[in-house]
Amino acid sequence: MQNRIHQRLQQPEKIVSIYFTAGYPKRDDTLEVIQELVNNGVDMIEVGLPYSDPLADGPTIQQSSTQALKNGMSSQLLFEQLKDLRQITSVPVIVMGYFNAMLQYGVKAFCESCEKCGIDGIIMPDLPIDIYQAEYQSIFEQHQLSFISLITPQTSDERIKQLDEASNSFIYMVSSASTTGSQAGFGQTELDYFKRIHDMRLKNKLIVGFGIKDQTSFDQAAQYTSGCIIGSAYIKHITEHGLRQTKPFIKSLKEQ
Amino acid sequence: MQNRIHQRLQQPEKIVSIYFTAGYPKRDDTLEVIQELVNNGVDMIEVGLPYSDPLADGPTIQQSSTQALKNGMSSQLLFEQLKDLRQITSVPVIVMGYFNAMLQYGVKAFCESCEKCGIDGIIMPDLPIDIYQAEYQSIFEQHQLSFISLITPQTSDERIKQLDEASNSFIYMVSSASTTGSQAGFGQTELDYFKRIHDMRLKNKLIVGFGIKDQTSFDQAAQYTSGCIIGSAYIKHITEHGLRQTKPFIKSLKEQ
Amino acid sequence: GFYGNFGGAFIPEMLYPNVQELNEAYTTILASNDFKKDFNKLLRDYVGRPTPLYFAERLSERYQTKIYLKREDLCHTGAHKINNTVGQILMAKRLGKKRIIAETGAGQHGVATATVCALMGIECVVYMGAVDIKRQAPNVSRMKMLGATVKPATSGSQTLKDATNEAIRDWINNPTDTHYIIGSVVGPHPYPDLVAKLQAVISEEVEQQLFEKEGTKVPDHVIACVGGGSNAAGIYYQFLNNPEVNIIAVEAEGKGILTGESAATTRLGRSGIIHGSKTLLMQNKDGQITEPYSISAGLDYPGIGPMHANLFESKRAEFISVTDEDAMKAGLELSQTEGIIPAIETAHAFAIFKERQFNHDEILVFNCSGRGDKDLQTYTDYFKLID
Amino acid sequence: GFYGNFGGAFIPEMLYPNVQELNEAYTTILASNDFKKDFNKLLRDYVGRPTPLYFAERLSERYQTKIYLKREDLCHTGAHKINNTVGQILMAKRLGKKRIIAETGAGQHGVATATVCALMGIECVVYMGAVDIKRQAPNVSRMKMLGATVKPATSGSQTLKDATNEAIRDWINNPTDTHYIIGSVVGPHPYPDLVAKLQAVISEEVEQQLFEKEGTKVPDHVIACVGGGSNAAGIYYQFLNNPEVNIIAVEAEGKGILTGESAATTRLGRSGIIHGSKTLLMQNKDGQITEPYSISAGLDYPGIGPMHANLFESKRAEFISVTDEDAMKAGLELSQTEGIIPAIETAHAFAIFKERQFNHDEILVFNCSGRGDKDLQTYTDYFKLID
Repeated sequence: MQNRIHQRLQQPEKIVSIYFTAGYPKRDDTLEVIQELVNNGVDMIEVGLPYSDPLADGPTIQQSSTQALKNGMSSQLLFEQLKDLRQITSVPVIVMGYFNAMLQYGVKAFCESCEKCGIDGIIMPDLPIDIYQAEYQSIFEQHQLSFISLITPQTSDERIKQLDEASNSFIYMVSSASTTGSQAGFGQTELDYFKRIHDMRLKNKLIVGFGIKDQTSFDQAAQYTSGCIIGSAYIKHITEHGLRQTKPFIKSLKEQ
Repeated sequence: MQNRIHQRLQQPEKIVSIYFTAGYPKRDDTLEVIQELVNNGVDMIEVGLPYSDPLADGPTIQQSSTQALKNGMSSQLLFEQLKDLRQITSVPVIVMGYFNAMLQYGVKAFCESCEKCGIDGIIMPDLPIDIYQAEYQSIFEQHQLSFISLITPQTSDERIKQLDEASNSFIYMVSSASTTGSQAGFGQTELDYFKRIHDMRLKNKLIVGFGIKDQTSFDQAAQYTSGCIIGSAYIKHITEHGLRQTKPFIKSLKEQ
Repeated sequence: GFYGNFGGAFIPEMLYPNVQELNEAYTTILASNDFKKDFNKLLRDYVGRPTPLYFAERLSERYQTKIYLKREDLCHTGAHKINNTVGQILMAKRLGKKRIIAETGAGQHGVATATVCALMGIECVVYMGAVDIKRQAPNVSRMKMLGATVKPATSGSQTLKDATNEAIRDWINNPTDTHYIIGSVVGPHPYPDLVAKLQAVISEEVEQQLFEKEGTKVPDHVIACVGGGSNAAGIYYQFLNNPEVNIIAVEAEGKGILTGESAATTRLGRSGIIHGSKTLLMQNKDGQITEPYSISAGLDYPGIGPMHANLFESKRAEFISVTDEDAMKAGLELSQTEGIIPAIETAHAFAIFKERQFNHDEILVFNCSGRGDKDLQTYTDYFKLID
Repeated sequence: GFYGNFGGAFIPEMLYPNVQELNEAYTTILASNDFKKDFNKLLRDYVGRPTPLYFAERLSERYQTKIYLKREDLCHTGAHKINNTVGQILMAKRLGKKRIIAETGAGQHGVATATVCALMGIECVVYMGAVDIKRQAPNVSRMKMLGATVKPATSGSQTLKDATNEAIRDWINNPTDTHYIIGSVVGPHPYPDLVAKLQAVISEEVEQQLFEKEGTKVPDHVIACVGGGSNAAGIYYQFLNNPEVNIIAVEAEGKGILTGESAATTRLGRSGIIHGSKTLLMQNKDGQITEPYSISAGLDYPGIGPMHANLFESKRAEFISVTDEDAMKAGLELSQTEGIIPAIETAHAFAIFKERQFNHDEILVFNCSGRGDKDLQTYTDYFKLID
């Protein structure tokens, strides 16, 4: 399999990846946010499919999800909104959500819809790898979709190897054991952790998420990895300033 | 022993006896109420010493007691108020109260004070006869005080004989098993009971209390006994009309 | 019917037949195998006996002594009160009674009575002071859920004492078909003895359980709060004649002995008559009963049972009084140290550590007489637990 | 970790180490003599076990069958919930945890958790929906009396589901020193199994007690209400593999199946994932979890434990749903017939007589899972008990 994620990861430049919640702030903002991100040079995009009970998310993303659901967001609507995605950009796009939404849509149908829109990968934090491997891996692969696992500082080496085995393209490295948006800056503990995983020389690349909010934290994390994902900080920004103010946010991360 | 009660009981006319609460409606009304009663031909008087927890009394007498206590009534004050009692009347006067008040004053001192005022008898519904006989009878007798027991329709013949033995002058026959003021008129059950006790030919005379409120009930009860005690009805009357209106109340009982 | 100089039946003649009927029957009934069988069965299957004897490890460590709690708070309806009402309802049935009356203060005895009446399908009327009806609303709801009629006592201070007066009046007015279930070791003989005997199961169990845990049936101290004194009677009962056992009674001092707002009967009272019994009693010089005060509605009673008056006079028991504040703090301490929220009545017993020290090898048995659910509002307000 | 098609651990990787640690340890710990000794001692001396198996004579007569009540309402803190929290706190200590978190709906599990934390002197944080905090104030007071921190969950419907989300987030953020005590047979494996095994003591006792009373260990029917399903799991456990025993699960229908205000998961739900477990679940077509409704805060949950989903799907259990109205009436009936005021959750189980008849010689064992003190306000308002 060789999709847009793999292609981008082959380039040496560090990746700035942005997470946002589909259907937020307004129902039909999804594609417009993507356009803004692309226009401002973002390297990769995670589109969050909002869920009623987002266990792994902090308050910022949860609130955006609640609002998006109120706005009428759904899996079906998301795929409609993204049907012309590939007419506006070629950056890798990943759908991130909770497994129940996928399950109810039908895993096969969900993957088909993703492929049709030009989605490159799926992050489902609550889909266990053993079940993925036993039941769904072939479907993902059939539709050219990268399965992306998460690891945390508490994940054992043995487990990391299993996750590396199951994953395709990159591993989403949670900077510290915490829900999204709850940490402030990185200390020596996190840096040691980044280095430790880097030194494991896994088959997948590493991208860091959770806790990146400015250029300093970005640079710290990117030192040992292929780049970073920013979620809560971006959502906070557009909540306060509007999605048209995406430019200064991205600029502050990519200034160098 | 031969006191005013015995003397009055020797006369054939039926006795109209009135109960009232000392210190009610006003603290210093005690002697004035007695004067009113005497003026209107009452044959015997029970002066109620108000008590905080009058178990055997209904709401009317209890309320008058509460008010009297608020007015400042006490055993000591009662004896002061009654010190000139015998200058205004020679009708038999009985003190009725609860044993704790007597106990705290001192039984001997209480009896002395009664004698000094010219009191003829004491009704203490909660002083058991065995204790009276064992500890207090000689004191009562020494002070010319009649001890007056109560009986009810539930009192057994054997018990009645014991109470008759302990009592002096008359037995207070409770018309039906009830707290004061809670019954309305007499039926066949009560009349049978009056006759039954009458036919026991006790050494003491009988006077009926509880439930007498008009001439009809008075006549029914007096048929088999030496007379009646009226309490709640009188207190209700002076509460509504004032103690100066004693006359019409007594008249309605003694019309014949 | 006397405990030393205390007890007896100072009742109006109108009550004599009722009390006499009970007096003649109760010892025979209590001794009968038939009664024992029914009583023990209900105590086991319905009340949840035996209640545990629980070794309070953290509290023991804190006070450097061995503290056991007799867990009456785990009884059905939440306090020891039901031991007595189960016994008396069985007695009432044997006496052919068709109607039950009771008085209640905080409402625990009222609930326990309403409960056994529902269990037996017998009419139930509970007298409760109008003031208590307002401040103990949850227990009023419980009684009504159980099908009982709750009648307000509107005389006097409109609290327990007045509810008792009203119940006695009801009994006078209904002398044949009604049994009066008194909730404490108060009232005319035979009630103090009857209630104590029905609560004696508490100390009977303690003996056996302590033997299992400590190899002795004999604690060094048995400790209970005393309002009327039924939970105390229950935990003292088996030890009364054993001088090796020190008996500690804890009274409610309210805001302080000298404040005029107290319910510490042995410190403020003297011999007198209340509710048909000669006992220690808070009263003015004329013998008028004075209004007691305690933050605990169950200790807010101006007398104590005649048995306890005698324990005090004969110096058989050690009497300690604790203030509202110390009791409330002890309640909080027990909650946070052992996970047991006690009734405020019960909390008084646990407040003795401020007054009294014990050796590390002494065995203390507290009667944990009731749970604190009914007192949550008071605790919450007192400690400002909720903003 | 599966019950047929249900169960598993559908959790974010951030939770994997915590859950894995528990999963690797729990069977060993549960099987160890040391744990068993401590657990059984606390169940006996602290919780008050065994709870009675009570033959409800008057209710049996009314419905012409043999009705037994397993009296979990007599447990310390007033419900079966504490069996589980006692077990889990002992487990947490063995895992070296220094901090406990829990979710709670009506507050019973929160109180049971706060209780065992106070008992052990361990820090305790309870997540509770902001709406539930308001409507279950007495239980909030109890938790605070016990020294716990109560944190409001302000997301979603601000009830049990959201409190569970918050607790899981806390666990994610505190992966090493914290143990999460789930209150029901829900959540990722091993929780459903762990909680069911800790509650199994209920049916273990039933077997023995029924044998003493009826000469058989095998009831004809075991009946329980099902929200998440921990009390049901406890009373079914020993009988799951005995086809002679009919298992009846009673769900909360709320205002009626078709009203949109219901919590009858097996009738309204379909397979999905909630709180890390694959089970039956009320959800819209997109898999968004829908808000359940029941008058009982403890049954107001959009899923059921995976064990129960499997009992339903395999037809091993008979599922019945009853409305708010029928449950409330059944609660009143039990109160007035047996003197036992049940929790509204529990009352649902007793409402089956409208739906289901039994032969006069059949033995029914109900799990009387909790007492109704916490629900007095709801009962009072519903039946207008107080003017």
